[in-house]
Amino acid sequence: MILILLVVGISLATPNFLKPVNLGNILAQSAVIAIVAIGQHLVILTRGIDLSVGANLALATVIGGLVYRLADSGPLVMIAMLTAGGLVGAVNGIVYVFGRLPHPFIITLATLSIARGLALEFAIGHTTMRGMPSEIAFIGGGATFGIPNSFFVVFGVAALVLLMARAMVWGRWIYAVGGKPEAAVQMGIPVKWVLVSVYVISGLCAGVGAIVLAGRTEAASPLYGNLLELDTIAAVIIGGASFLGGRGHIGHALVGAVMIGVIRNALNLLNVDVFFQMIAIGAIIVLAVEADVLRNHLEARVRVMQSGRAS
Amino acid sequence: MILILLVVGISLATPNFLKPVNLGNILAQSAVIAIVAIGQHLVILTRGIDLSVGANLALATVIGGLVYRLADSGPLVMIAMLTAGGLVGAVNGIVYVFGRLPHPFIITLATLSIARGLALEFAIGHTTMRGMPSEIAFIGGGATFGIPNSFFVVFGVAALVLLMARAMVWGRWIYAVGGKPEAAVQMGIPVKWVLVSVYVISGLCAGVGAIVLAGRTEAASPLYGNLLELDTIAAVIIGGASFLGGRGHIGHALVGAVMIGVIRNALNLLNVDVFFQMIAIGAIIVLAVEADVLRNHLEARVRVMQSGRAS
Amino acid sequence: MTAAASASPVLAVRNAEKRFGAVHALKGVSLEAYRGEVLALLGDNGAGKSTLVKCISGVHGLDGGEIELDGQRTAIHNPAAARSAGIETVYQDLALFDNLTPAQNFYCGRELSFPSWLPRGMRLLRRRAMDQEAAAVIERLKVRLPRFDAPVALMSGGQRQAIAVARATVFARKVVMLDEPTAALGLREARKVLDLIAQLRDEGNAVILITHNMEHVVELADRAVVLRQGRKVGELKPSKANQHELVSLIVGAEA
Amino acid sequence: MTAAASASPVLAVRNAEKRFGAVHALKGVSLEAYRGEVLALLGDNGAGKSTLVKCISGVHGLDGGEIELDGQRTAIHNPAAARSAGIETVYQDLALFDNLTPAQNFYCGRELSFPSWLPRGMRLLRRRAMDQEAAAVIERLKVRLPRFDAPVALMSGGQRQAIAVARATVFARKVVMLDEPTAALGLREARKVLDLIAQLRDEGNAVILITHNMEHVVELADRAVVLRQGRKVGELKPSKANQHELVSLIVGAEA
Amino acid sequence: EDNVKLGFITKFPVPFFATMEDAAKAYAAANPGVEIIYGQGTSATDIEGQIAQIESMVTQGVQGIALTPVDPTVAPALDKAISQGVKIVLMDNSIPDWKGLTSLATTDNYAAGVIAGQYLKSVLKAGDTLGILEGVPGVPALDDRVNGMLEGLKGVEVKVVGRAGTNCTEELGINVAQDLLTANPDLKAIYAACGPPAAGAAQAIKNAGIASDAIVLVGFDFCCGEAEALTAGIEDATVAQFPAKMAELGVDALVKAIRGDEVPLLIDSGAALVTKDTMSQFQ
Ligand SMILES: Nc1ncnc2c1ncn2[C@@H]1O[C@H](COP(=O)(O)OP(=O)(O)OP(=O)(O)O)[C@@H](O)[C@H]1O
Ligand SMILES: Nc1ncnc2c1ncn2[C@@H]1O[C@H](COP(=O)(O)OP(=O)(O)OP(=O)(O)O)[C@@H](O)[C@H]1O
Ligand SMILES: [Mg+2]
Ligand SMILES: [Mg+2]
Repeated sequence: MILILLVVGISLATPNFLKPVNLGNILAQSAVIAIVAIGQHLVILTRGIDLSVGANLALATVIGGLVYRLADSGPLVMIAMLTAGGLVGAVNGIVYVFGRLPHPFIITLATLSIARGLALEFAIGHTTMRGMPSEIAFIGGGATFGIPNSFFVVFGVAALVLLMARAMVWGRWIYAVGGKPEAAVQMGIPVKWVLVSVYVISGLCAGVGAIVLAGRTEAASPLYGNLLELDTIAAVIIGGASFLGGRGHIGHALVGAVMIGVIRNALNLLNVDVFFQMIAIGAIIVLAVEADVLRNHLEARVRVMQSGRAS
Repeated sequence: MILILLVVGISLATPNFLKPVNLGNILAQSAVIAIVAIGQHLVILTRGIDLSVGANLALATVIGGLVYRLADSGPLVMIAMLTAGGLVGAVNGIVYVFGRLPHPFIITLATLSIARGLALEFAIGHTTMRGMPSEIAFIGGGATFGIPNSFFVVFGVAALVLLMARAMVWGRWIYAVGGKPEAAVQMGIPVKWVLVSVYVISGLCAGVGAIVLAGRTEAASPLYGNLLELDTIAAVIIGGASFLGGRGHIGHALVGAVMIGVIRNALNLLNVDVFFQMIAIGAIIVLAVEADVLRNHLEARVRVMQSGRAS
Repeated sequence: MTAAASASPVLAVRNAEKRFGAVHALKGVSLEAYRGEVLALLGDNGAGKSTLVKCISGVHGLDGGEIELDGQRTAIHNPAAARSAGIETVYQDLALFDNLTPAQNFYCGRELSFPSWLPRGMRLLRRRAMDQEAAAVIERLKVRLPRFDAPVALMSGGQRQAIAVARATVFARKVVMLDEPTAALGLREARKVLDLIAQLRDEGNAVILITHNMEHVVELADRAVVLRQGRKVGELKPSKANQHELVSLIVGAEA
Repeated sequence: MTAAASASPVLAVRNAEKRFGAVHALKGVSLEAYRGEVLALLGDNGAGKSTLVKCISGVHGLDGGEIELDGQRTAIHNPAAARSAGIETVYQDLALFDNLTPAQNFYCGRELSFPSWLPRGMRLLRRRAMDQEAAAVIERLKVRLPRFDAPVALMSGGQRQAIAVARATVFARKVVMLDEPTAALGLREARKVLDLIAQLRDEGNAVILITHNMEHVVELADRAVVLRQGRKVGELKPSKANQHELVSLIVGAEA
Repeated sequence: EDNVKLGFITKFPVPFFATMEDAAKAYAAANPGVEIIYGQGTSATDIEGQIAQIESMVTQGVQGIALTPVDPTVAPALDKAISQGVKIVLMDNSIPDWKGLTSLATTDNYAAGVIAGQYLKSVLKAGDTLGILEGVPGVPALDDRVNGMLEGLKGVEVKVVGRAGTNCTEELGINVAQDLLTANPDLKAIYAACGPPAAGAAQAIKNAGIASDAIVLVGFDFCCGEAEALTAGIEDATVAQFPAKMAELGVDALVKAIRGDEVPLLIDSGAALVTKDTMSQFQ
């Protein structure tokens, strides 16, 4: 809704905005945030937070880059990236749950630091390593019918996770754990494993994000994904999920990610000065969320008034 | 407790650690995190989060630096910094509460971006502005009886906030709002104003942090306070507060801040390689928290066993 | 018992309307409460009893109708307004703070403090006085608490309910509403609460009691108002004799 | 009524001990429950009834003593183990998920799903079947719900309790424990729950019922076990005649 | 002559890049017919932001882009731009092994690091101790400054007793410098790979009450408070680049290339050692 308003407003302000190539750019630019936000969304559904996603993504690209140097094989490199991402996620989940930590903030902050350190340590020359198998370049940088391939990746990941969250027992458990953890224990749900699983999936999403970003840049870098944790959490929250858990829809997280992408793109197109961009991004995000709040509020009002007249 | 163990371990590893001058360094290095963590702690007590503290601090130093260029007066510059910090905090609180936002994450993320942008915009030459009134340099960089003055600032702020939180009605309300917001409304507590107040105080703490940091560096910079939000939240959580609100003690937040300071200092003293430092910081933080969890667990066990024997 | 029906009502609700989206929870409900009288508010689950209480205590705003206090039309915008107008409420969900001790829960939002010339939030707490007075009330109610200085989180359901009821008694000045105050209470504690309700009434409060326990109604209530699906379907003076009539009012014609 | 005291107990607790820090909540409690029998577990607030239930249902671990199921000593490490051993529980705090609908709450942790060769978490939900069956149970209990597809967050106290009780009936196989299941219920709903308890008993379950309502005890219970301050102080067959004896057991000698 | 439309992208908000932007603006003002639009990232690691800027400039139809690449991984985005006929001039630092560029206007960071190393070599003797405040670990240009310095220092046996990252911030600079001084009371020299930590180190030395000539402090960038530190005598030398010149040469080369002129592949804008005595020439 708000996204549509935003898009209309921007297209009036800058004619370049609606050019197909620019729309493709936006999708490609938002793809990484969107993919990682899907995992973050699951974590937030269970009242958690995953601060390590950005560093995890960087580490995954570096591991992928190292594997590429051993074997120029797209599938192998992808598996390496996914494994790296999933492993970091597993560490998050296992330490949090079985270490009985009071909140995942600490462990994911720690893996943020550790994964970033490992990425720098492992990267050849401690810096960007150029080169990626052609399959990965195709996925991250290529386009089909003018639509960036990364869009299809976002779509695929979203569909898969949506299917798992909506159609599978596991998805129901996630909502239950987020809704009332003590009750979930009482009902015999394997709460610990559900929690571990969402961190693993968040890590895997970071791995997928690594594939897309590495493909787009045809490189691996220990510096990738800086502040990605804030972007993805913002996307999820803009999309309407609650830190109190158990509420929210993956589609909304995607909308949030695209919204962030659209705002950044528009500010670039409008040639807004850097400092002012920072100010504008902050203001627009708040306004967008605020508009949504007001809209819900008004809708509820109108509904009460209408049903009042009807009865 | 864990802090003491950590200190003992480090002093064995590096003899320089226990030198008075180094202990002074640690206090000075932890001072900013500690002060800002006190405000962050109040926010977290009410189930909130303040991501804007670092950018707010930077903006406050810049405003102070501008005022210094108009008048070389310590008090005036301090007032300017506190006002700037408090204002940003007020914006956070008011927009969050009266804009009925679902969570303070969004608005404080926005003010993080906005305050950083404004700081860059306002700073002369968009960069570090050197020079601070001597009073501020004394507060931030000076020492009395070998103890850094910033330590006394931390102490003063902590004592003041502790007094307010423990002895004042307002403090009780904070715990009530954090404990059960709906019940706080039902009991007639002015929940909205309590929420606004904690963000204002968090902003003021950022302002105090700005004074200390500007005094220590004798400069103002729009780049200060980068990632300070994560450091302060980590300090609060390491100190044992809960994101679920209503639980935690300010003293613990200070311990958390000093712990972060001690770890960083020790790694520098031990001449640990840069990348490995990042890995080590992450690992040590988790271990420290984990050790605390285990200790509590064991204590509870022992207590049950003892009372079992006694009865 | 001591009520004078002729006296003017201390609290009157006229044609209260409340909707939650599609749910029409109150459909033109009116009632009057008098000082020194216990008014039972009856009805099956979902009848709208709690909703009515929350509208009076300022948690919800009314969508229609009005509230009069001592004959004055009064807008109760929020719970603080209701409490300072002399309306105390024991909510069905108890509204206890799990992280606070019983004494802290007692005075929450109403802390004893000084000096009085400061704005309320900035005054200093009188902890000692609050602890002592709270302990005295708890003592009077004969509630057994495991520890008086521990947070209420881990107390049993009945202990929690007793604390919530005790809290309302401390501040009662005009109207006290109790939403199923004995639901989780043991025999002894329930008896204490009933005694307390009688005492509140004798002190001149208007007491509004919601309960599903007919024995309690017959024993204590001077009048009973029955709601069914958001509508007021009857009002009568409960007694052993007409208990059956009351029950069929509550459950509807088919019963 | 149909119980054969001679038959071996389906559930036996022996010398259960439980401490919470300084609080000694269970002091060597033993009890036995038989198929086709309703066992009332009585006691004043804080007597340890809920604690005992939670130890049996796997929420708490026992500090001492043991639990036997069908004569076999069994360690119940967690609620999942208890549920798969055939023990269903209606907790005092209901254990409902506010963000889920009634049907989703019903099957939470026990979802109908396929194919069965997959690990449980990865199976696909049979939503339609769950919705229908949950609706049928709710229907059977004559609970009026405002909407069947809305989250339970906004339902009234009684509606919530009815959902929680209904949930336990769906899965009952051996032992059903109900911790104050009628506390928040209206007359009609309370009656339905009592009928349901009778039905559960007739289906051959051992029912353990915690309640403060003596009428319900006299009406339904075959045996009553009374706890006081964590200790078992008596066990008898309740009837109209010995109701007073029961009450004085509960509240202690002084009453 | 034809009008040309250019993009000018710098890394992140520090004075160095602000100076470059100002120089480009001056160039556009002095050359009617040259329209320039500007972009800047938010931090030293804002790779994705810079890519987005490149893409949106192409969308806006620029004929050429002059940029300071924040990371080698922006290359594919540049390749895409080139495929649309956009010419690329790099400034400040190169992208290793990337062949798409029309020209590169730069200070060789490694060579500039060597200048700093040679200065240190001239004031230190064998056995002296040195602490290094690195910039952002993993950023090649900043790493080059350290490696170049070590190269320049070769020949005297100086002991490196500590290296720590500062993210090019003054706060971490002051903390790390403080810790270096504590761990090594006999520390003889500190080298900082960017301006803000150099200023932080100067402040740490001052706060520690160490005589300003007891320790050699060498910075890089000549910015962010280094001027004051040099004046005060705490900082002994720094390495200055010529951002304005770099920008002007870069934009000029781009305009020429778009108009079809021949431009050299490498344009060196140089670097120089700045000391208290020579600093007035650089301000
Ligand atoms: N905040 C709310 N939003 C939407 N619907 C609500 C809300 N509160 C109550 N309702 C609905 O309004 C109706 C009346 O609820 P209420 O809680 O007043 O019943 P009650 O008479 O107190 O019942 P009980 O005896 O079970 O407590 C119910 O159908 C309930 O689902
Ligand atoms: N998790 C816990 N930690 C500490 N103490 C507890 C805990 N749970 C219960 N208690 C204490 O154990 C005692 C027994 O509590 P329990 O809940 O079993 O009582 P109950 O018989 O169910 O009472 P009610 O009728 O009020 O529900 C109480 O004093 C209570 O405060
Ligand atoms: Mg109710
Ligand atoms: Mg209980």
